[in-house]
Amino acid sequence: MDTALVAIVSTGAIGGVLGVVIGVVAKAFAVETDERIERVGELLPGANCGGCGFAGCADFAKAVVGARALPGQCPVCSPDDVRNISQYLGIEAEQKEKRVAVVRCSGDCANTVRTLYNGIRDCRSAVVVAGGAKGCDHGCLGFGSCANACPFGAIEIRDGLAVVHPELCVGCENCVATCPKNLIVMVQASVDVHVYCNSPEKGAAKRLVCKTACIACRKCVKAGEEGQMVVDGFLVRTNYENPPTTDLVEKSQCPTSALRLASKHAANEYQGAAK
Amino acid sequence: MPENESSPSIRLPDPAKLVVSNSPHIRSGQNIPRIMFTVVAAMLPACVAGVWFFGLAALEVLLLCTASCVLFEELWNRLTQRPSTWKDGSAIITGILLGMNLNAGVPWWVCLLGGLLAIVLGKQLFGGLGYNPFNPALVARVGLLIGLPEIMTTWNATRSMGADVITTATPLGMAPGAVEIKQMLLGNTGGCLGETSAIALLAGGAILLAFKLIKWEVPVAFIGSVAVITGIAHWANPAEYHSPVVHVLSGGLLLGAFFMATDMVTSPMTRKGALIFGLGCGIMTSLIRLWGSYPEGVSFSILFMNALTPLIDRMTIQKPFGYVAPEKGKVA
Amino acid sequence: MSAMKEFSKGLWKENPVLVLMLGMCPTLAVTSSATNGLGMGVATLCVLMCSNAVISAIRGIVPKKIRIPVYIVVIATFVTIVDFVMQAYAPTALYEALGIFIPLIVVNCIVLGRAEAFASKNGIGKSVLDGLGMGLGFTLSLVVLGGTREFLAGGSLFQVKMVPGWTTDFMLMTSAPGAFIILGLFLAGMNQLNIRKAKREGKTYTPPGLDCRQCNICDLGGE
Amino acid sequence: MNEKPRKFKGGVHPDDSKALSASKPIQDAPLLEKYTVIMHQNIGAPPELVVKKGDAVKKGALLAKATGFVSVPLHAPTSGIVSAIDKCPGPTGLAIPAIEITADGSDEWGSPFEPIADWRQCPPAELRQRVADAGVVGMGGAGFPSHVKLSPPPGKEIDTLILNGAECEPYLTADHRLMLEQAEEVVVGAAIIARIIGLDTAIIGVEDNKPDAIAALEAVAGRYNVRVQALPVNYPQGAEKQLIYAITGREVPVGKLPMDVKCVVQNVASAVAVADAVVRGRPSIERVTTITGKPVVRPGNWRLRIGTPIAKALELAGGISEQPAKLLLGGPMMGIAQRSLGVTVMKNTSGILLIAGDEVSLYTSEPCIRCGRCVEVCPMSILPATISQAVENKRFDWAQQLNVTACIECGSCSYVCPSHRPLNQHFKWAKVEIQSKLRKK
Repeated sequence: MDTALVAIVSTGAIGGVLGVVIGVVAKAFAVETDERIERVGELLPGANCGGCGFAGCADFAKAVVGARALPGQCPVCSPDDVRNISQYLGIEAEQKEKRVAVVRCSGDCANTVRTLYNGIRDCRSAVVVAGGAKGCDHGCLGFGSCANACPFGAIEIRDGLAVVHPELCVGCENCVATCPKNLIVMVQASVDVHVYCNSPEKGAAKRLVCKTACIACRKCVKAGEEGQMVVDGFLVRTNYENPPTTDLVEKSQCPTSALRLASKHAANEYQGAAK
Repeated sequence: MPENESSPSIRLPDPAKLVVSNSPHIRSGQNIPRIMFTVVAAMLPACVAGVWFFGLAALEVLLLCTASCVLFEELWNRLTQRPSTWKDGSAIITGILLGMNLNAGVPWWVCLLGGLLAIVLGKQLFGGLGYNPFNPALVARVGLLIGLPEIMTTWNATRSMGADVITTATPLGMAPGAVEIKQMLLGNTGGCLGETSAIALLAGGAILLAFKLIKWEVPVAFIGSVAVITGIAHWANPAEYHSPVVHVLSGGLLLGAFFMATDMVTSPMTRKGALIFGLGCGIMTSLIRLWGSYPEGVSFSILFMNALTPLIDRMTIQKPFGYVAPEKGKVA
Repeated sequence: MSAMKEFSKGLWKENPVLVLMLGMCPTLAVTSSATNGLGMGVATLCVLMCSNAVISAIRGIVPKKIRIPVYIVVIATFVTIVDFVMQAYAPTALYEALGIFIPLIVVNCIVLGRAEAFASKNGIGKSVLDGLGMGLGFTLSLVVLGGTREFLAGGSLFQVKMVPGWTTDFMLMTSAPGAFIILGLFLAGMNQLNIRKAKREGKTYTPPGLDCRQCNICDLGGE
Repeated sequence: MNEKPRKFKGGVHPDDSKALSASKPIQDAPLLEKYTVIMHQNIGAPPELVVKKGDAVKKGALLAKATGFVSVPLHAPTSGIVSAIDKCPGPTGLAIPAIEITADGSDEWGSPFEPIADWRQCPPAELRQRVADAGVVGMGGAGFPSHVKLSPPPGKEIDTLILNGAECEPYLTADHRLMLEQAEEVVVGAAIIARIIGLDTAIIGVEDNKPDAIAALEAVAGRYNVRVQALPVNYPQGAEKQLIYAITGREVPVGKLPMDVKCVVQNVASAVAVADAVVRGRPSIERVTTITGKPVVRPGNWRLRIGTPIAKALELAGGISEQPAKLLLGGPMMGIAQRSLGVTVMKNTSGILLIAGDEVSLYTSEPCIRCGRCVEVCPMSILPATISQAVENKRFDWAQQLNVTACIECGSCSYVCPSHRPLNQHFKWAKVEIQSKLRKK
């Protein structure tokens, strides 16, 4: 039984000595870490979309723990997430409304004049050539720069038009800056009525190139309550401070169907709606 | 305020049919198939020489290899639902090159296996034409050499060696002094079916150079450095080492230097890079031939330099016209 | 989670070799034949089960700071035992073929990884099942890889000739490059299957631990 | 021709197709009913409108005045009424503001300034002011205001004036005809510009595929102490930096201007415009434009007024015999493809080119096979293939490191690419992205 004895004694001795070493090292090189950062990081969605303005979720967690940012600044967090984080850190949970992206154009291939284009299939590159080869200088080119920038797959390119799916959009704003035509705006998710046109040209000029442009006929302005739809040059826009209800679309009988419900637009219910 | 009305007799363009695209609006007319089929034409002399010296077996190997490469290219494209690409000619080149790199007497399934290795392993797995880091034909050759060393190192005798001689050695495998230079120039020696005839290979190389399909730096640096290094070795010990003439004319050196090291996809883009590439190939080949365990090192050295190509490309980024070095302490 | 799930996840969903990509060193080195793969797999399986059981049992008393040395000691003990057992009872050819890779199970990522990620957080029963599942997954992968290489090299399986006329060995498959090629093809196939499956279910597939959204190294994002 | 020109690195030799219009003398276009003068015709700030709808204007009257140093005024192409101020399709395809003039048919001159007959005695500052007032821009392509080039900042010494008569773009023959038919004006213009920048000599660089133009220029050049330099045919010989190198051997540093190597380059058409402004007292309201291409019935060279709609210009040339695939403003290598016939002739419209379908089918881009042809032909010695791959992967920072900003967009790389890759568009895109990143900082 010598072997067993030697094994036990030697293993025990080495273990004892190394244990002392580990103890000393642990004391000497002890690092203070704030475990709250890790915990907050776990509570965050981990999308790393950068929508909060920080370099990823870990950086944001650090900022939240260091009271440099509020949990609600995360565009992806659900209200529940925000409440959990706030509860964990013992801070007041602020009210936060979900914001989603809207692409202000309804000119898909069927409804617009387009020129034959041969080149790189990317909006930011296509604008270098003939402004993007769409009849309307201000419309969506449909090459999908925004869809590629979306980490959540919330933008679909359908028949040459970028369409946001509001239920998938978390409001990270990654798409906003990529659009060379500045068509994408962030609005409250609760508002469903939008004017899907952003061309400042005259109505007649717009009608030449697009069947679904807003021609500023003001039917919607009259159909809604005072101040719900505002006129901006040759364009009508939703007043997001005082948004109209969803029945406005039905009531106003928009002649070009530029006035749309985001939910129905996403579901492709306006196909061929233009007269 | 577009003015589109015009007098009826004069016809004007229909704007709806105009194409917009970025400049330039004219092209030189060059395209990939044209390049590839010119290369095929340049390989023909060596192939004809191979068939002349090794008989119809050589033709069979060449055709089988080409067919198998085209077959696997098409199969892969079908499998991965990509557009068919065999018509661009690159698979045909790979097939012919592979055939030229085989002994005329290899069994049919070796050709098939070579096609699989070349097209699937050497090219398509990396993303197809333009993305492969290694020369596909060489991947197949080396794969076969490692996998089937006996088959790959048995050499058919040429027809003129007599009916009773079935196999022979390559000049590199013979003792120095036993080699006939004239037969090597013609191609009447043992070896892979496409690599023996120096004259035919030089003719093909001349075609490639004339059509500006290869950079002269690669073959010149490759062959030159082999000649110099083996020359020094031969001068130091003529009994052990072949003369540089034998080294240059034997094995796959000419084939490799003109047809494989110059492969556009896997060699550097700049002329300086091409020079470094050729030198590297030459040095590696000489080292393997003189002191390595294989008698032949052309394929290994080209594959090795293929791996270094991205690095060489990085190293040889040229300065633009009117380049001024950034001032010190200032970040460019 | 049911016991069945603990056991079966190692076989496919979290297969240590083909999905988690752990234990690459023995995988590449010993899979020149199905027999070698089986031997290596079974040895690892034994170590994995035993060490998982013991580590799970002592998980409450080991201080967090010295858990790694303790795990290593436990694992090393079982590896030594397995080494002795194999030396005594396994065919000599097999033992010699596996060589250094048996002692090296001590630092096999699968064993240490399961100890750290699973056994130290779960009960003994679950841990043993996990070890069994992972070990079987590992064994299966090695046998399949080894079998494929053996078959492609000479048309045989477990040293039995399957294709009678196959006389010339294709040595590329039994050499190191062959290991990489076949492993790579298996990984590609595995990913392809999972991607297809995810697509059918309307999801995007990301291998566990390789979710692009968790990492900001490249700016590709998304898929 | 006493010095041998240097050959710049790279370049291509496309089929020049100049025979279509090279032998056609310049014809004066008849007066049209309407002209649409695009407001912004120069690089730099757009001019400010000084007329309103309904105003009657004389030919040559000021329509819009310059709004800064890098800006040029616009003048009426004929006498008539300002009938509309609206948007019109611009050369880039986007609609931009334009002034529509309805001609009254009398075409009566009302030039805002007098001829300076004795320009040899006139102080250079006054001549420079005249060039600015006449609205002369670089008529070869970019439309850079000429007077800016002729005003080197203090401390910058200029020792060489080069007139660019290379006309290296295929198809275009406007400068060729101009040099042949108006050699005297070209040379006078050169002498005036030389006087403005304080030199007494100038060099006119002409590609040697125009021997008749060289002979015509040489016949008069001696009298004005101007030298004619024949240049080898090599596209882009007419690019500023390549031209300076060919004639003087100096390399313009990346990101710098010709004046940094003591050179000023002016297009020959701009020189004629300068001569017109000074000697005849006429503002820049017309230019010689080549209307050509295989689908054109009668290709030729016309003197068109600024504001002539493209459709009307094509009618002059007899219309088309077949539907073209592309309508270009400028030459085939650097011209801009148009998608409407409503665009009008601008000061830098050197050509109206129709490209037939067989010359330009819809290319699909294939993967780069790294053949290196683009590297061989790049006159700026950058690495088009590598940069293009960087851009394809949206690595604009890397593209910047590879000096994409040095690219002069001559299109030689795309011309030779056997994979038909959109190299030039990649570079333009990269430049836009790099610019917008700089602006953000």
